[in-house]
Amino acid sequence: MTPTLQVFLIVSAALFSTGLLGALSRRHAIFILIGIEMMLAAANLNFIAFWRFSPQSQPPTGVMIAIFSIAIAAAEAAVGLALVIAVYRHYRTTNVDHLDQLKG
Amino acid sequence: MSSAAFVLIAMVTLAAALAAATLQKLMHATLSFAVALVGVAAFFFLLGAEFVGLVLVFVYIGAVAVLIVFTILLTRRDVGKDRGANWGGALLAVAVFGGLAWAVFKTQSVAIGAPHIRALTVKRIGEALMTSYVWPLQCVGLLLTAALIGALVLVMEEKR
Amino acid sequence: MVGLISALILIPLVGALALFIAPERNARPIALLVNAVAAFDALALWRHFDIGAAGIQLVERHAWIPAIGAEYLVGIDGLSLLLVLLTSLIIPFAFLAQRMDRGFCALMLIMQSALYGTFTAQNFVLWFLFYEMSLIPAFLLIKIWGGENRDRAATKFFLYTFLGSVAMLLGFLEIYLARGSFDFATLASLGKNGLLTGKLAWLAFAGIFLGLAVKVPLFPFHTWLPDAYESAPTGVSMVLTGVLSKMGVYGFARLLLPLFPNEIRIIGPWLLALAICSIVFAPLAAWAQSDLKRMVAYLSVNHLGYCMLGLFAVAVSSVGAAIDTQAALSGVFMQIFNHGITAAALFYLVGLLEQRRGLRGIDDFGGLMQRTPLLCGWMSVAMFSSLGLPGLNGFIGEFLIFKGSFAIAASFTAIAVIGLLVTAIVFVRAMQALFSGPLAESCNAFSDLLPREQVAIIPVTLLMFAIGLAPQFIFNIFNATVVQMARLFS
Amino acid sequence: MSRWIIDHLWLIPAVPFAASLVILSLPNGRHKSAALLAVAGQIAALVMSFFAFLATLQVSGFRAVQNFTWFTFGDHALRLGWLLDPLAAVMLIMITLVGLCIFVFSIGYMAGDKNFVRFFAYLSFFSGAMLGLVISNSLLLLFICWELVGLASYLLIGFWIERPSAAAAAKKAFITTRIGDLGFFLGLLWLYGRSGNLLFYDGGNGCLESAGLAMLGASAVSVALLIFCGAVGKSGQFPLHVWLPDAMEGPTPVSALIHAATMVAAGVFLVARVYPIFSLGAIDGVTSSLTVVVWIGVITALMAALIAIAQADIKRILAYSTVSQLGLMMVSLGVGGVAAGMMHLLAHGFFKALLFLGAGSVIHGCHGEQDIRKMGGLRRLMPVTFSTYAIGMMALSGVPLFFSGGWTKEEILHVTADWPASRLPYYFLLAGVVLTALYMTRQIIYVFFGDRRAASQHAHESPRVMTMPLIVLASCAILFSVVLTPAWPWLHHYLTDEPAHFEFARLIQPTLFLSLVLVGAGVALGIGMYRKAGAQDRQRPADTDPLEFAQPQLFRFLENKMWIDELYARTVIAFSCLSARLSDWMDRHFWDRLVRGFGAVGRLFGTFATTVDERGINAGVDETTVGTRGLGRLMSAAHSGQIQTYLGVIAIGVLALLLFYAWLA
Repeated sequence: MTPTLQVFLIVSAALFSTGLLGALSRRHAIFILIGIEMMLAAANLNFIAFWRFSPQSQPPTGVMIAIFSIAIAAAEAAVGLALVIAVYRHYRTTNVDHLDQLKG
Repeated sequence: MSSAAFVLIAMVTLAAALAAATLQKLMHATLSFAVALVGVAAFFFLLGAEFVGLVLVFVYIGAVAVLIVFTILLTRRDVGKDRGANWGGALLAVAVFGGLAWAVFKTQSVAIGAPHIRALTVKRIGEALMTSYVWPLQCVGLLLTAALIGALVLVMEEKR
Repeated sequence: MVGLISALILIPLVGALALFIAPERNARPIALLVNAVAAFDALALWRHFDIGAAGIQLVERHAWIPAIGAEYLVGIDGLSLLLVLLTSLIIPFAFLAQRMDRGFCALMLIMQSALYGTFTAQNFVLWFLFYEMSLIPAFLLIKIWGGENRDRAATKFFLYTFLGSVAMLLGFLEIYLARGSFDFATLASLGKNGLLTGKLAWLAFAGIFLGLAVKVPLFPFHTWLPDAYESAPTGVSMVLTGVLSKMGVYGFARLLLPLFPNEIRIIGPWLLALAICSIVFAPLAAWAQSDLKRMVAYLSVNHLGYCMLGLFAVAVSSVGAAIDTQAALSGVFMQIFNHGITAAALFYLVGLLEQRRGLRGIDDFGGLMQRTPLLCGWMSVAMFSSLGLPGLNGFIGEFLIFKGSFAIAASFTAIAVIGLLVTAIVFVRAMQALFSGPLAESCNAFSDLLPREQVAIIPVTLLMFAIGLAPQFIFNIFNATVVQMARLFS
Repeated sequence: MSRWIIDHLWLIPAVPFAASLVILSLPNGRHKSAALLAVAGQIAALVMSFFAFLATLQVSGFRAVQNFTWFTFGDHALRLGWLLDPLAAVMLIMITLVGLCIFVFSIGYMAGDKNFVRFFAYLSFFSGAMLGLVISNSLLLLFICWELVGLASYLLIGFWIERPSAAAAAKKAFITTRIGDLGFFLGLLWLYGRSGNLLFYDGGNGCLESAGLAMLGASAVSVALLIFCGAVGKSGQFPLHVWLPDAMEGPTPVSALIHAATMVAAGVFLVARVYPIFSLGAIDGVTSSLTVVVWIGVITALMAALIAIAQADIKRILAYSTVSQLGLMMVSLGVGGVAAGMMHLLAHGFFKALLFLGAGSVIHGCHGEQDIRKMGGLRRLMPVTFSTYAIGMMALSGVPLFFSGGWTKEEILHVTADWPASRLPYYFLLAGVVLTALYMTRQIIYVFFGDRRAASQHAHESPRVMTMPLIVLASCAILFSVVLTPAWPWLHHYLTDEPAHFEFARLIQPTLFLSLVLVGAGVALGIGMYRKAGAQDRQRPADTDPLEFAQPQLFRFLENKMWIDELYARTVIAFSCLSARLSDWMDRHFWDRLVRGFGAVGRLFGTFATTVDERGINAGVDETTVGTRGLGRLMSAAHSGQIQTYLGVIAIGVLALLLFYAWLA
């Protein structure tokens, strides 16, 4: 028996929820970033799974989108980490509980 | 595509992900995160998207994870133990998972096996990138450049 | 000359971009230059416009989003041309009114482009796009550069007009779903036999009516106006009252009346009653104001009430003689133009007083005539024009509106005359308080009109005289349109 | 020349207008050029008017019309026009002649005023507007000029801007007359709607010609009454007379111009001009609209004459006499004596200008004092002023035979006596004649006879530039009677298109003796009462009016203008102010609730959002969403600045979407 699309989706959902858990519950900015990256990976997994289980198209759309998504995630990670460093320099902390300058 | 491989990979991936989300030490969490990504890459291989899997490994483990480590080292003074998972976040995460899982199970059309497909060669991907996806490719290139410059500007020391 | 209209819409936008290339201190000169080009374009439009022909002219049509019936369709008829000319006149006038930095100029130019677009678009989607596009710069201008209470006023302004717009959009979606078209001309030709039926028609009517009534504004949707006009910087107040408020009247004439003639006929008396409330209560409220800007703002509500009176009277009459319908329509169009220049001039002059004194309460001044005779003289002209003194522009529009609506709805019009009286009281009271009596100590050091201020105000005032004495050149613009629209209603 | 002027009628008002514009652009110091320009403009208008007048003499029933299109709206043309007929011609002559005298007088009176130039600009403007009014051949054009006259009076009454009382009086005049004007405006609209033509005469289609009148039909009464509202406002008839006495705040030449030649005459002229509308469908010369005119006139004439008795300001007495005389003219028009009314208007124009300028001369001589109780004994000091003033007084009182006012008053009494509806107006007018003689006698005794009092100690005769106009006007007041007598009623017939014949026998009529007796009685009563006025007399102190001494309450009542101003202030004005404040209050508090309603909906959403936040997200995040005040606070409080809060809310949103999906499925 080979795995169906369903189980892939379940795994992806689990990965996504774990990422969300990380992003929601940690204080450290880097953790939040990791959580977000994890959610993105889960999304990519979905793309690939859907591509694999659906009738083939030319060009392979799902794969393409996953590639672009990874590229964008990389860019996001770079900028996000740079922001963390900049914030750290300024406030001497990366604890997001203390970063509430935008509080209305 | 074998079930055994799938179960194995899934267990490793999810365990690593959970560790990444809950471990108190930042460094440990980062390493777990890398492991989880390897798991995801393995899924990609399993699904026949080897190229994407490789890209994921290169980009994430080769670049992002390293970047995270560097960042941890750069902000070392602040880096120590973080609190673990808290109840509100866990509750929400579980709720979201429950919702998603319910939706997945509910949807009949996804309970299908994998069809037989033509192997996805790098050549095909390359052709697609250079023909129908040439504009998005250029845009991503521009985006990456901008992100590069932006990150540089952000971390540059302010002039005194 | 195809392309003139698109050029007109683009020129201010390009100007707004150009502002950011040039040095900051050159912002206003560049904006004025852009306006000169736009005015030249508008004049060219006037030249190429065939005043004898009814209907939309100089049409430019391009496919845009066929899926939802949206297309880029611009063109002008007499009414559109009139408003385009008004915009080209008021905006440079507003630019002369006060100091402004680069962002201010850019927002004004964007608003100008949106106004041109609103007055020339002939497809609802395009029209709505421009209609909303004018809202955002106005909101920002009040919010950032406004006076006291600007946050509250800007929010109120935005909330009110935006909710109105949403209602209007829903109404139009309903029409689109039923009829499958967003084209004004197509919809207007369907309107005669009932665009929609039953409750649906009333819903759509209510939505569009609400959106336009807030914009005009019509009593009782006018409470945002005094706050917004009071808090806005002088130049913005001028544009708000001179041009933006005309978008509502334009909408009524262009959309609501042709699209829902049957519905309007049924609730006509109530609409007329609302117009009368605008005409009577607004100047009464103006009487009780001590802030000059607020006073002028309330009188704007009154003057737009006359427009509404004329339009509703036209729409209500099923048996009105052609002469009455045409008189009322001509009067409304005339009033649109006249109120535009007169109210803008009044805001300008109040702005001058405020610049000199720092305050603008009616009791903060006194005996100005002895110190600044020129300022008082030109201000009196604007005030007399606003209260409808014959020989100045205001009278012509009001006379024709009253002529047309009196024959159709005599009792309503007779009540509306009270508005004329109260307006006169308000202005005469203001003149007494500002100009006469002993010279107030705080006004001792006032300077009279400076040359650059004269350059701004004198041409506009002379235009008031010109229209008041020989108005034919304005009538020529829209006479053919009036005849055509009058036929639509009878 | 006559031919030419008929084709260029518009030049008559245009010349003073042009003069006014040029003067207005002069720098402030150019007194001489300003005066010269104004007077030259007026002379030019006079000359042209004279030739126009000559032209009307050529044919009996002369009428020249020049219509033109003002503008075209839709495909209809709005036409205006100029009209020259006997009615217009005599008014032209009167306005330009009296106006010229007043202009010349002003040169002396206003010398030294720092706004001399502006004054002459306004005067020319006033004159131009009035000239335009009388020769317009369209009710709309007439209305336009009518409003311009109102504007000019506003500017001139408030000319001494630094005086708050002048500004208040100007405001009062403008607004009070505008109330009447709005009635006029409605009447105009109604007329336009009915007859479709605002031209008086238009080759048979005008609104005063048979075709237009026929279309008017039954609405003629309403139209006429609405138009009459305008006349009530401008001519100071009850109940809108309150502005006229206050208008005395303006410089004296302005009072003269308003009261004699221009503004107040406009109302009477208007009624005379549109008389066919008033008399449409008359039975025996009586229509309901004309009856209203008569009674308004009677009330005004008597009331004003009574008030005049108790006034102390030299100009106010004259002002009330004007109101009273205008009432008399209205009665005359109402009972059908259009010619008589117009003749009295013309005669009144001359002698009232004379009286006002005389009063101006007195005030000038007394260094600005206007209280007659402080004058006295000026007869010797100002001989020219005195003699001309006496002529004016006798003309106003209606002393028969030599004075124009006497003959025209005679004529009015005559037509009123024949009014078929009622004899009452006739008796009221006879009482009015006695009262007029009485108050004029009182005034002249106070001012010119008796001992010198405070203000007249250093009085002096006015310069020639001021006395010359007085002499000219005095001669006019006398010479004018030549064309008025019943023996040779040339003017009457000229106005009514009948050939005039000289017949000496008609000079002697019974009413002549009656009015002789009444005027004599009035003057005698005046002399009897006021002989010792201003001096100590038995128990009466010197500064108390004899009437005040005898009837203090009655005097107080009259002195305070029958409390009409106070009545208005307590009722109409108070009501208006109240409704203004009410409107404002409604706007701020009631209508604004609408927007608050929208706000409340927003607040509801805000509260909902916070509740969800607090329950759904952990306590550490909760702490940051603090209590809220108002919608803005609520909304901003939702922005905790905590990115995790935002993320959590997004997650909740996802859940909500899922729930929605579940509900759908």
